[in-house]
Amino acid sequence: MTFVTQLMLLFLIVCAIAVCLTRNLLTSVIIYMGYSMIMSIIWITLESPDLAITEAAVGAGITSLLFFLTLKKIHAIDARNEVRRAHEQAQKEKNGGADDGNA
Amino acid sequence: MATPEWFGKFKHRMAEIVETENDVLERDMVRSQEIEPEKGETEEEMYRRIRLEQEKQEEEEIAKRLHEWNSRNVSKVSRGVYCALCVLICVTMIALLMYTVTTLPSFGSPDHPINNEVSARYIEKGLQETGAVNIVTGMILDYRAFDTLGESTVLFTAAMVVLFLLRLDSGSEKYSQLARSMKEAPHADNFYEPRHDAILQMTAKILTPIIILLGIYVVLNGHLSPGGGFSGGAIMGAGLIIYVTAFGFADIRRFFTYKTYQRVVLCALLTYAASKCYSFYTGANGIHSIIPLGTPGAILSSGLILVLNICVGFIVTCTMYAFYAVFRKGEV
Amino acid sequence: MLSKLLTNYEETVAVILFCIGFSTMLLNKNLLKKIIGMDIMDTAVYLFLASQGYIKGRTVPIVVDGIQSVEAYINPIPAGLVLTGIVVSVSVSALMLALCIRLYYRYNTLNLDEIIALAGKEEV
Amino acid sequence: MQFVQNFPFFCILLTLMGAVASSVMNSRMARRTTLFLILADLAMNVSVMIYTLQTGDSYAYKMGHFPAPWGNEIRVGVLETVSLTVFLLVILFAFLGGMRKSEKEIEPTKYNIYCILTDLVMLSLIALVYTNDMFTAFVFIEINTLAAAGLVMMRQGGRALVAGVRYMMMNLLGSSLFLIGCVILYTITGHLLMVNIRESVAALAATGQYHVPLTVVVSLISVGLAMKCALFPFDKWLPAAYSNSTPTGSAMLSSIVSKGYIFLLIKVYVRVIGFDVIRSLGICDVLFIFGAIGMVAGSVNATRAKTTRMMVAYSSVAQIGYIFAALGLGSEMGVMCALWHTLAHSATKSMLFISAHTLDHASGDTHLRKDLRGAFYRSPLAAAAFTLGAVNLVGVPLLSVFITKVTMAQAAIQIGGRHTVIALCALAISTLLNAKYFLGTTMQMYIPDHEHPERNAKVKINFYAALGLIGFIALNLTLSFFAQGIFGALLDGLARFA
Repeated sequence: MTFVTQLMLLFLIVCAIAVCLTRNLLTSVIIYMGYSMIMSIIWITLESPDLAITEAAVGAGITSLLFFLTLKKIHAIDARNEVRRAHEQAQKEKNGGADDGNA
Repeated sequence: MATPEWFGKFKHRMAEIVETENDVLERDMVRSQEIEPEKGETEEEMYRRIRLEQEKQEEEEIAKRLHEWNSRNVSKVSRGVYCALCVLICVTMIALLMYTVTTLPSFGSPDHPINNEVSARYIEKGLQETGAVNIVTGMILDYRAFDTLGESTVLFTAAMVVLFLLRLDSGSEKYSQLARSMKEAPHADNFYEPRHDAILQMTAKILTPIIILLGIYVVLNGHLSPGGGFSGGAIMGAGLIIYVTAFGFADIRRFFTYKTYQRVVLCALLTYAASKCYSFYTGANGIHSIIPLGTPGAILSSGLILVLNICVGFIVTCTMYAFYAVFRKGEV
Repeated sequence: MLSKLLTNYEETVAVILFCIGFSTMLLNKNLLKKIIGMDIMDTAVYLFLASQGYIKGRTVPIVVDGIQSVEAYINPIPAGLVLTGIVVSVSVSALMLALCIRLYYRYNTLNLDEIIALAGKEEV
Repeated sequence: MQFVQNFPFFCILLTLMGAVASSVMNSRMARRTTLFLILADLAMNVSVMIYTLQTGDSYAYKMGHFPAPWGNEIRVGVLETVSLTVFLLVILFAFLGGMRKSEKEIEPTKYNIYCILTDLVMLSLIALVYTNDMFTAFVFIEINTLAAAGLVMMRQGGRALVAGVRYMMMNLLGSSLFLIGCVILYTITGHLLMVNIRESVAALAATGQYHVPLTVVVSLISVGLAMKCALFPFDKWLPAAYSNSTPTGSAMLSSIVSKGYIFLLIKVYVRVIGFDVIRSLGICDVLFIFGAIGMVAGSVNATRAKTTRMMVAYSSVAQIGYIFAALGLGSEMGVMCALWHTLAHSATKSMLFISAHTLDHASGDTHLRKDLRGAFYRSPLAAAAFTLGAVNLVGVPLLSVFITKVTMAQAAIQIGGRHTVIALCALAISTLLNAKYFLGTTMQMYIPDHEHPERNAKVKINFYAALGLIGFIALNLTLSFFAQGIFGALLDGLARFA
């Protein structure tokens, strides 16, 4: 049991560092969600199921949801950039010869 | 440039899928602007063109502003000094806190200073004095109820500030600009509604009752098993959120509006405060409380704790749902 | 000293997490990252607190079979305090995220330095 | 137990219920509720004050059925009630003084939220002043922080939002530090109740065990609360937050929100840790140095401020510096000085903010300092209030802040050595700078604007603002003229505070 706990704690640190270092906001929010989930397992190993339920419902549930909504509002998730790149590529293919000549 | 070909194709395909999905929404959006298609252009292409133009404009503007900001005298030196200072503070703090940790008693040993007469009484007499089998619930809702009252107030305060920041009122002109930008932003959620997703709706139909039932169970059993008003409330809030995601706000308006939110929170918090008022007053003045504690272990036991749990449950459910709704579309 | 740190491993991890959160909050320019850093900092404090209440070989403080001796259960106080604390931190994050959205609508960015610079140029 | 002893608890619960009930009211009803709550709290508090002054002793009030180490309790004494009476009067006048202007500046459908937040700030202030438990203090600090953040952002403009986010960042950092300080303190003493912590700390200090953890705890709590009060190195958020809020908001933020934290810090030092232990840990000197630097730095910044409100806000930084420097002297005299300045500054600074807003409004919604030329002729009452506040802060004899300065100098001389030199130098420089910017602005108000004679016409200010300003002038004069009596009462209270 101790070994599992220690592994979880190590994982917690890794998650925390990863959250801080990732550039992509979506990735870091998802990692943070995982962090909360691990936290709720740690609460169980610490014999506090009350905290585990609360952390799972609030930390991994509601807080992450609010983060996702925020990301959506600030256009961090939308596929806009992908679409645009694909579109430009298609344009290039359409009148490909001229573009290549210029370049 | 070493991307394999299949990957490029895959990406292209994905982009197309996303695009066709967006196009449907685009059409409704752009239609209101009454723009005629250029010569030799299909409708589809026109929407794409307009959207790309808009995006380009937007991005150019941002880039311009960024450039302006960068060209201002953002001194890199001060930033460096700031970073160095922060790192220094962090290192000092980690050293001091680590040292503090080494002076504490070992983890898991019973001779911590906190295992004193206070926790002993909670464990030994908690059941008789509060009637709650779950000692933690008994402690936070009876022994240290003032803290918990403060905690609910924190939630209420946060809800008020969030509503203040994000709720849009059609009546006020001053901030109609914000309302427009929120409602008509390219990816605002109003465009997605109502969206009949069969899989999601089916799942929600099955899941929502179960989740809400679980939440109710956790709330009502707060004094008997792990959980309580807060966790149960959060679970019920999650249930409501799943429902609204599947069926849309128009559907949930049938039974949950801003007025409902206001009234439920008002009643729950007032009941909470009033019952605490009673127990604080009787406690401090040495009056015997007339509320029976019931048989320990029964669902109708532990006096006011059950009522308080239900109140907290209602407050949290409504607040969590209100957070979601107000974040998503600016009104409850 | 090191052995003591290893014995108190929960507390040690809590301290490390606290400092990670603290430095994220101070050093990262992105507002969302700052909020996540703040949340990490709060959970670290709660981990520290809850690990104090844990006693090896004892169980959850829920009275079973009428046993009410101190030797049977762990300390319930830290769990109660943490429960209160979690509610506080979720309220704070909700508020900060709402503020983020408002700032993004106005300035189209979440970089705090940039936002401050842009706001400085606005009319009073 | 006498019935009057219940009043502090009634205050807290009544304010909470009023705030909650306001959430379904329209703006008019919400405003009336807030006024009613302030008056009711004031009335109850005055009666408790009279009771405690008569008995001269403090008493603990159980919150619930269980006695102290198991349940929560609040503690009421002379010091708490006297300070709270002054704070509540300040809230009353600030609310009245800024009422009409706030109505214009706040979105009408959200006016009731403004009233709710005012109630909540008041609630948390009352709880922070009375509480006798560290964790309760943390919870109410959070309520205070969140409600005050709402007040900072009330005007919803870009600057207000940015001020809000800066405010939140600094304050959340502060709360987290305070929380971990509390947690470690709880870990090494095993108690959350202040009186019990005191006993354990005394025992620990006697054995010399836990010297470093205690130092860490005290410094974490001090730094956390200093961040929230904007002591010198952490003062960057303050001017924007104070100057971009509504009139009532600025007045409340400067004189209620930060003062609640200072009161709590004094409580932690005197009641929880004990001043002998604090002195032996060497935290005092750090506070003293930063306070002294803050006194000078705040004044220097205020001299360079372009707008009136910025100037007043920066002067707040300097005044917070006074309070911390006085605390850092580490003697009873120093604590007395800090307490007195908390009250005097609270009354003065909110008056300055309300009158500055009124003057700005009368001068055609300007913000700049130079536009205040001839403001006296536009709004004599507001100009009089501003002048009184300005001369008070400069330290003209017979007024309340003068007493602070004298007490501080006395306390510093008592200690001797380097403290005396630093304290006297900081006092002298700060007073000179104060005189420069405050008197400069004030004098300008009395010079009529000859270039634009039409600007010298009197502008009518509304009834409530006038009421608020008159109330503030009366409060400040009372604090000045009856200083001896109030000071004596506070000194008695401090003896029983621990």
